[in-house]
Amino acid sequence: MSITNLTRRGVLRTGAVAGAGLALPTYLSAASHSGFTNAPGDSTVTLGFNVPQSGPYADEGADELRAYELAVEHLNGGGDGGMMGTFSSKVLDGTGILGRKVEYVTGDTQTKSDAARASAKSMIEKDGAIMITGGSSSGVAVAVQGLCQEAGVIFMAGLTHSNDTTGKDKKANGFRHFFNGYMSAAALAPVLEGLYGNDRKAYHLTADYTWGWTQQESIAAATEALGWETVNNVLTPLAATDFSSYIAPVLDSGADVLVLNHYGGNMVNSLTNAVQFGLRNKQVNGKNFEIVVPLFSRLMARGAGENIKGIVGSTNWHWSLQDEGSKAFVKSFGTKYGFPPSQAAHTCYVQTLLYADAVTRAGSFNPCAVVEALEGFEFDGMGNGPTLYRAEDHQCFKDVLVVRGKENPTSEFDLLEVVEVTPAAQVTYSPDNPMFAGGQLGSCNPGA
Amino acid sequence: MDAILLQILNGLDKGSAYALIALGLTLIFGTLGVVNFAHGALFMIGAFCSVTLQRILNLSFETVDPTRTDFLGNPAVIKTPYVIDWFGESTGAAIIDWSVPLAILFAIPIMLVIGYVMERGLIKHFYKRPHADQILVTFGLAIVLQEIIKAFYGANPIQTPAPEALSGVVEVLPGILYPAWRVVYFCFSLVVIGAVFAFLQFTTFGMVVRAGMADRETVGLLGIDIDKRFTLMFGIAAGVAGLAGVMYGPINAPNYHMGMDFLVLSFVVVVVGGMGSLPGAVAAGFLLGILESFASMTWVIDLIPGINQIIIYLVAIIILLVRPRGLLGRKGVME
Amino acid sequence: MGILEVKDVGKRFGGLKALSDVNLSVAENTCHAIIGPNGAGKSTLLNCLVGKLIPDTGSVMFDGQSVLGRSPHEINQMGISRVFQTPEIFSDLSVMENMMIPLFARRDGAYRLHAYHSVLSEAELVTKAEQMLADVNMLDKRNMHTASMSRGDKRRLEMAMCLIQEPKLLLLDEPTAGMARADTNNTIDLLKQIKDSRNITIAIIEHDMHVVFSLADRITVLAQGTPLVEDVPEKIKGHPKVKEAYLGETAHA
Amino acid sequence: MFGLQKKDTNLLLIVIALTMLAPFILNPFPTDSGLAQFNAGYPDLMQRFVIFGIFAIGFNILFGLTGYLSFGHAAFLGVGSYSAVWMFKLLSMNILPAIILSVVIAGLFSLLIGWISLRRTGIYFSILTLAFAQMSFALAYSVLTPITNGETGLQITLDDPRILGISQTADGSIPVTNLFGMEMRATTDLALGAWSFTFSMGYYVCAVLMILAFYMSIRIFRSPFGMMLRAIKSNQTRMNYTGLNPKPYTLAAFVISGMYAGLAGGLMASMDPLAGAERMQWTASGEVVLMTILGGAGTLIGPVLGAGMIKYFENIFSKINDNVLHTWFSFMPDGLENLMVGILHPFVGKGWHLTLGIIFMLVVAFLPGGLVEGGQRIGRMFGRKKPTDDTSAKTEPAE
Repeated sequence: MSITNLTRRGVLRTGAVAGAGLALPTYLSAASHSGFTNAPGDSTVTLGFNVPQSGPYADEGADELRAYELAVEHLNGGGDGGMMGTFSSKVLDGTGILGRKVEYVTGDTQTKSDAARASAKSMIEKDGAIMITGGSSSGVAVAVQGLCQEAGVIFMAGLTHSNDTTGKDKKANGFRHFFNGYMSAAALAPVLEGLYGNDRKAYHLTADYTWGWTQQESIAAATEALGWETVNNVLTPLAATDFSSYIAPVLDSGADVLVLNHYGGNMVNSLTNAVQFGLRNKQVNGKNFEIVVPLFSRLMARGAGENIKGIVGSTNWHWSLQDEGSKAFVKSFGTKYGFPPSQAAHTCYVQTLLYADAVTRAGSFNPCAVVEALEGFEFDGMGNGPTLYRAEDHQCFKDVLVVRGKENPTSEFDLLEVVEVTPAAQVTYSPDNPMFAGGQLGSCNPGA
Repeated sequence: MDAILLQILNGLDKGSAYALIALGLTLIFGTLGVVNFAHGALFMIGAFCSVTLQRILNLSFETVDPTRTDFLGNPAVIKTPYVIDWFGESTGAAIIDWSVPLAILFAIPIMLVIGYVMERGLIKHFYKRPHADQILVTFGLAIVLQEIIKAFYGANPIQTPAPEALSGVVEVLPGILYPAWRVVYFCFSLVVIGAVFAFLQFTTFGMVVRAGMADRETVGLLGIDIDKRFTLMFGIAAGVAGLAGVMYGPINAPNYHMGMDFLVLSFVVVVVGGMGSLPGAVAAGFLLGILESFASMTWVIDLIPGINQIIIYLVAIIILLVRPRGLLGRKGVME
Repeated sequence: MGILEVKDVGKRFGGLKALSDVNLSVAENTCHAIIGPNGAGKSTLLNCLVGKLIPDTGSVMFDGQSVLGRSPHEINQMGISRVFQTPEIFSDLSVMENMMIPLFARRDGAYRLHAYHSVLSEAELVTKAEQMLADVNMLDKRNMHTASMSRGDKRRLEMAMCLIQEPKLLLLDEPTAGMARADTNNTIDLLKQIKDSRNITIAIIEHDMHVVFSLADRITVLAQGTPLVEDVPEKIKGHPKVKEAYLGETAHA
Repeated sequence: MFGLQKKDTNLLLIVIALTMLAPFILNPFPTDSGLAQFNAGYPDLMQRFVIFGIFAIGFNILFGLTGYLSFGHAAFLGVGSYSAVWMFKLLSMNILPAIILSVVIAGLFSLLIGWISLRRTGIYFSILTLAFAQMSFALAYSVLTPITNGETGLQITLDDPRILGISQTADGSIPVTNLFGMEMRATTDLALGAWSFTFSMGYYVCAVLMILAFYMSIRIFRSPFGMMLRAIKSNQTRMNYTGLNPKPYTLAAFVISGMYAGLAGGLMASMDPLAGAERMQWTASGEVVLMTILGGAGTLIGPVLGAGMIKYFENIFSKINDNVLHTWFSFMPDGLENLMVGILHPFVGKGWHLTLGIIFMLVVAFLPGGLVEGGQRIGRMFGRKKPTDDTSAKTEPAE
């Protein structure tokens, strides 16, 4: 099996004249020929999996890569087919995509915009990837999405939670299955009201960059609508490792809820610090002090250890869900790798299948045809219930899980319990919501 | 007022880690004249000593419990740590609970050996080489070390909790509650710093080393084999960094790149303190820790937005412009 | 009126009085030696002349202008060149480059951005440098890296670097310190030749009486930071105060 | 020729030949062969090679010549990128004004930082530059988001004004960066038997600028100014007592190298119109230091080699996954195949950092003069001196 370089730009093959010293310059500039960038040959098609393999999100990246490998296996007819069996659209038949065997190349985003773009570019320019997917942070997602728009390939975002990805930085060639800050807030608010009442004073600690801000903005808006008061919002440096100096003032701020708008290592550390300072055992205003982590991830929950117990947050998907799609996915992933998949793995797996399905339904790899097939696409059986890929902003609308750190885990994976499945309707917003305003989708770019 | 006291406390315990790392770093500068970019990695390895011990203590044998199932629906495998099996439920659990403090004993020999091997095997060959070469080789070493740790332990942080008895809060001053482990960390760092100073001040060995730091050539002329002593100093510096790491685990969960996170900061601390000055490093460590804590107070951030992001660097610039050789630096070192 | 006029110069380091009431006048085109036992303040005085130290009191006039408060490079640009006790040369550069740098400094001043043309395209300066190298018998070493040269060669090179600037005043700080007798004699010859062939004022600090008496036109004896005597060499030789100062030194040594 | 000595002319000609023929040289393996994984001749990586080459050449003017080790040069690269992207947003997609602005802004910024930092020497200078760069990074990431777009990075959008150009093309896309109409993205493919080569407009623009930058650096190395810089590194005392003021020289070197960094940043944004804050982080500054030392500090060609080496590892080695390994060894019996994959696995793909770290250590241990020394040794082995570098320009690395 060779997965390397089989599919250079379509023009190469056609323009190639095998003969020593005979050269044929085929085109100069983005002129029209086969219609779109990296049109695949007749036998194979190459996808580009761009995930963090080094840096703090390397474990997420590794899990994403596992999911991609599984998806490719399923698409090519290997394994037990996973969610292909439960997916509401039935056009995928295990013969690759449009009869072409799926091959893939991988790259390292390093969780840096520059490196991620370099890696994506190399997949597009060198390996002839027709679609790029992956990533574990919003900065990278937005950067790579912009690149794919310019280069004329499809971008299927991995884990990215910022409102901006399908808000002000949305692009016609980019699609997000993962949920976002607004949805987290909309799903969390009613649950928080039920658990903690509507007379609460919230203190926010927010990672000082775009994702943190949109997250904080969403949560503050949703909780204030409940009647909560936002006592303070303190921005913490991204590079901070010790949050104690930010936690200490919480103690006598009069707040009775701490909202940690942090993700990854930041979240693990700030939560650990908050628990150290005894916030969990405090009584303020006659109520138990509570901590909320709006975006949860099981991999990170493991890093936070005991501290996660009883903490409420939201997540895109969790392996303990009992619908057929989730069960099928957990089974094939667990059988292959020996542990359940993370939400990052889930979203990446689903995105790959959705792309393959869209191409098959469109009958073409042309990005514009794919965009058309995905826009407004409604599907089910992928673990999140009935889902809509909205045409206006290329965001998926589906149920959101509100979860809580489990008090008595039965295994090292059993860290979160699902408190509520918030239905899609409750987290849906209009495309012109001010939190998502400011950008344009533009038109799809099929590239050269 | 309480808020300010809290931030001072907080600065002190932050400063403890800075001071401990910087102490070893400046010791290596002072004695060996080596710019050691791998020093952060030593701190990280220290932290992973306690992770490793925790893993060892949790080594388990497996029994299948047919009454329960795992996530795939197969019969669940129940793990029981050997320690619990051997020492009984309560003693075994207590040993696991106290794994971080126990890791100190575990880490000291490991760190000394790592320090010794590093110095004899690699650093030794770079004494006479330009600082640029030292930077390149130690940076390469730092990458290698952290990649090895990553290969074994993954990239996500791993919790190493403090013993149950020390994980709550204590009332350090009337009305001021503070995490017990952070108080332990601060006291621990004072002990380690004190021990290093006492060692250098009151032992013959330490006197020779101090003389060597002041004037290596002259001491060499006295027929004293200063190199051998400096090798041991490298081991001690590694040990101090390692201990700082071991005890840091319960404050923040160790991950493979925590060394790099501290590297730049500890260089700033060393330079602000004055190259090769041990008291300078300690003073600068605590000073920057406290200033960092103050800068993260809400009203300070409101006054100067972003100040918490840059305070350490800003202070470093101001100090270096006012005092050319840092707080307590000597002339002629690393200029 | 000498080319260098030192008036009432005093300098303290903390409680230690390094110089007090130093008065010195160096006449143009003479060789003036400053001698004295260790710790007499010779080096401090020298450093006050070149701008490395600023005296607490008094004045230092060179060629009618005060040097006080000026930095070493400005003082050099006024026409004072200094030879150090241990040769200070550019040891990473070749001999020829060592010679070119003072030439550029003399021609272009303290700073000029010549970033585009090649050093070697300055034919006139190259010729000058080669001539000077020939004068000090180093032409054959022109492309050598200086790091590997003998101490004597380094000394000669440093001297040549100072001379090529055509200074009005050449300051020599123990130019023969640590040299073997033969080298010392070579240096004396070189200095004599310089003195005779050029219009140059030399001020020399020296321990070695042989060197001093071979070269100096006038001698100032410094002891405990103050000039004891100033006179022509013949008179200094037998001067009781000088003997006392030096004997005192030997007694303490 | 070109006002250079013969040796330098030869070096320049070699560099010109290598950069111009890079699309061929970097794609030595047939497209369908397993070794094609090692081909580096695609536009993005080639552009990166020369852009980081420019960055390193400039850094070497400061560090290689004066020995002042700046740990903050990435800040100038970042500032250059931001300036260029702002030009694309406000003025037009022509790269010329963008690049000019990035060089100017980076020059001014480096003048300010250099003027302050150069009050100190040695490690104190290094830490000052590091502190400034880290401050720039932290602020760009957070407080300065209105200017820098923070974490996401500054991008061009459909509703930018672009007063001398168009906000969006007829089909509703963002216009492409160009040089008087020649699009940076444009490529020509050439198929030659089993091989294929890609010629990119953007690459050749970068390559021409790198050759100019390299030529300038040769002139500077050989000029009185370059000699003064080496003199500063060699002996500041003598410098002072020869009537020379080292400060303006070092400041000039600092600003020149800052402008080189700005040029690199501007080019980076021209090839790919995005400017991210992490370009200014200390790790990015550290990277150029490593490139320069790895290649050979103080040598003319060394920094370019170092830059190429590091970028090659970052982009090629990181993409070799287990799947690729299995393909390579598929001819072996299964057990052996798995063994080979198992052995190589830790060093490629996500382990590329490990390989790079080991290479740093090996190079510095066995080739004290960096890659250039390696080249010289190979040259000597074949009985003649390799003309890649001029020994008179090679000086001992900084103390």
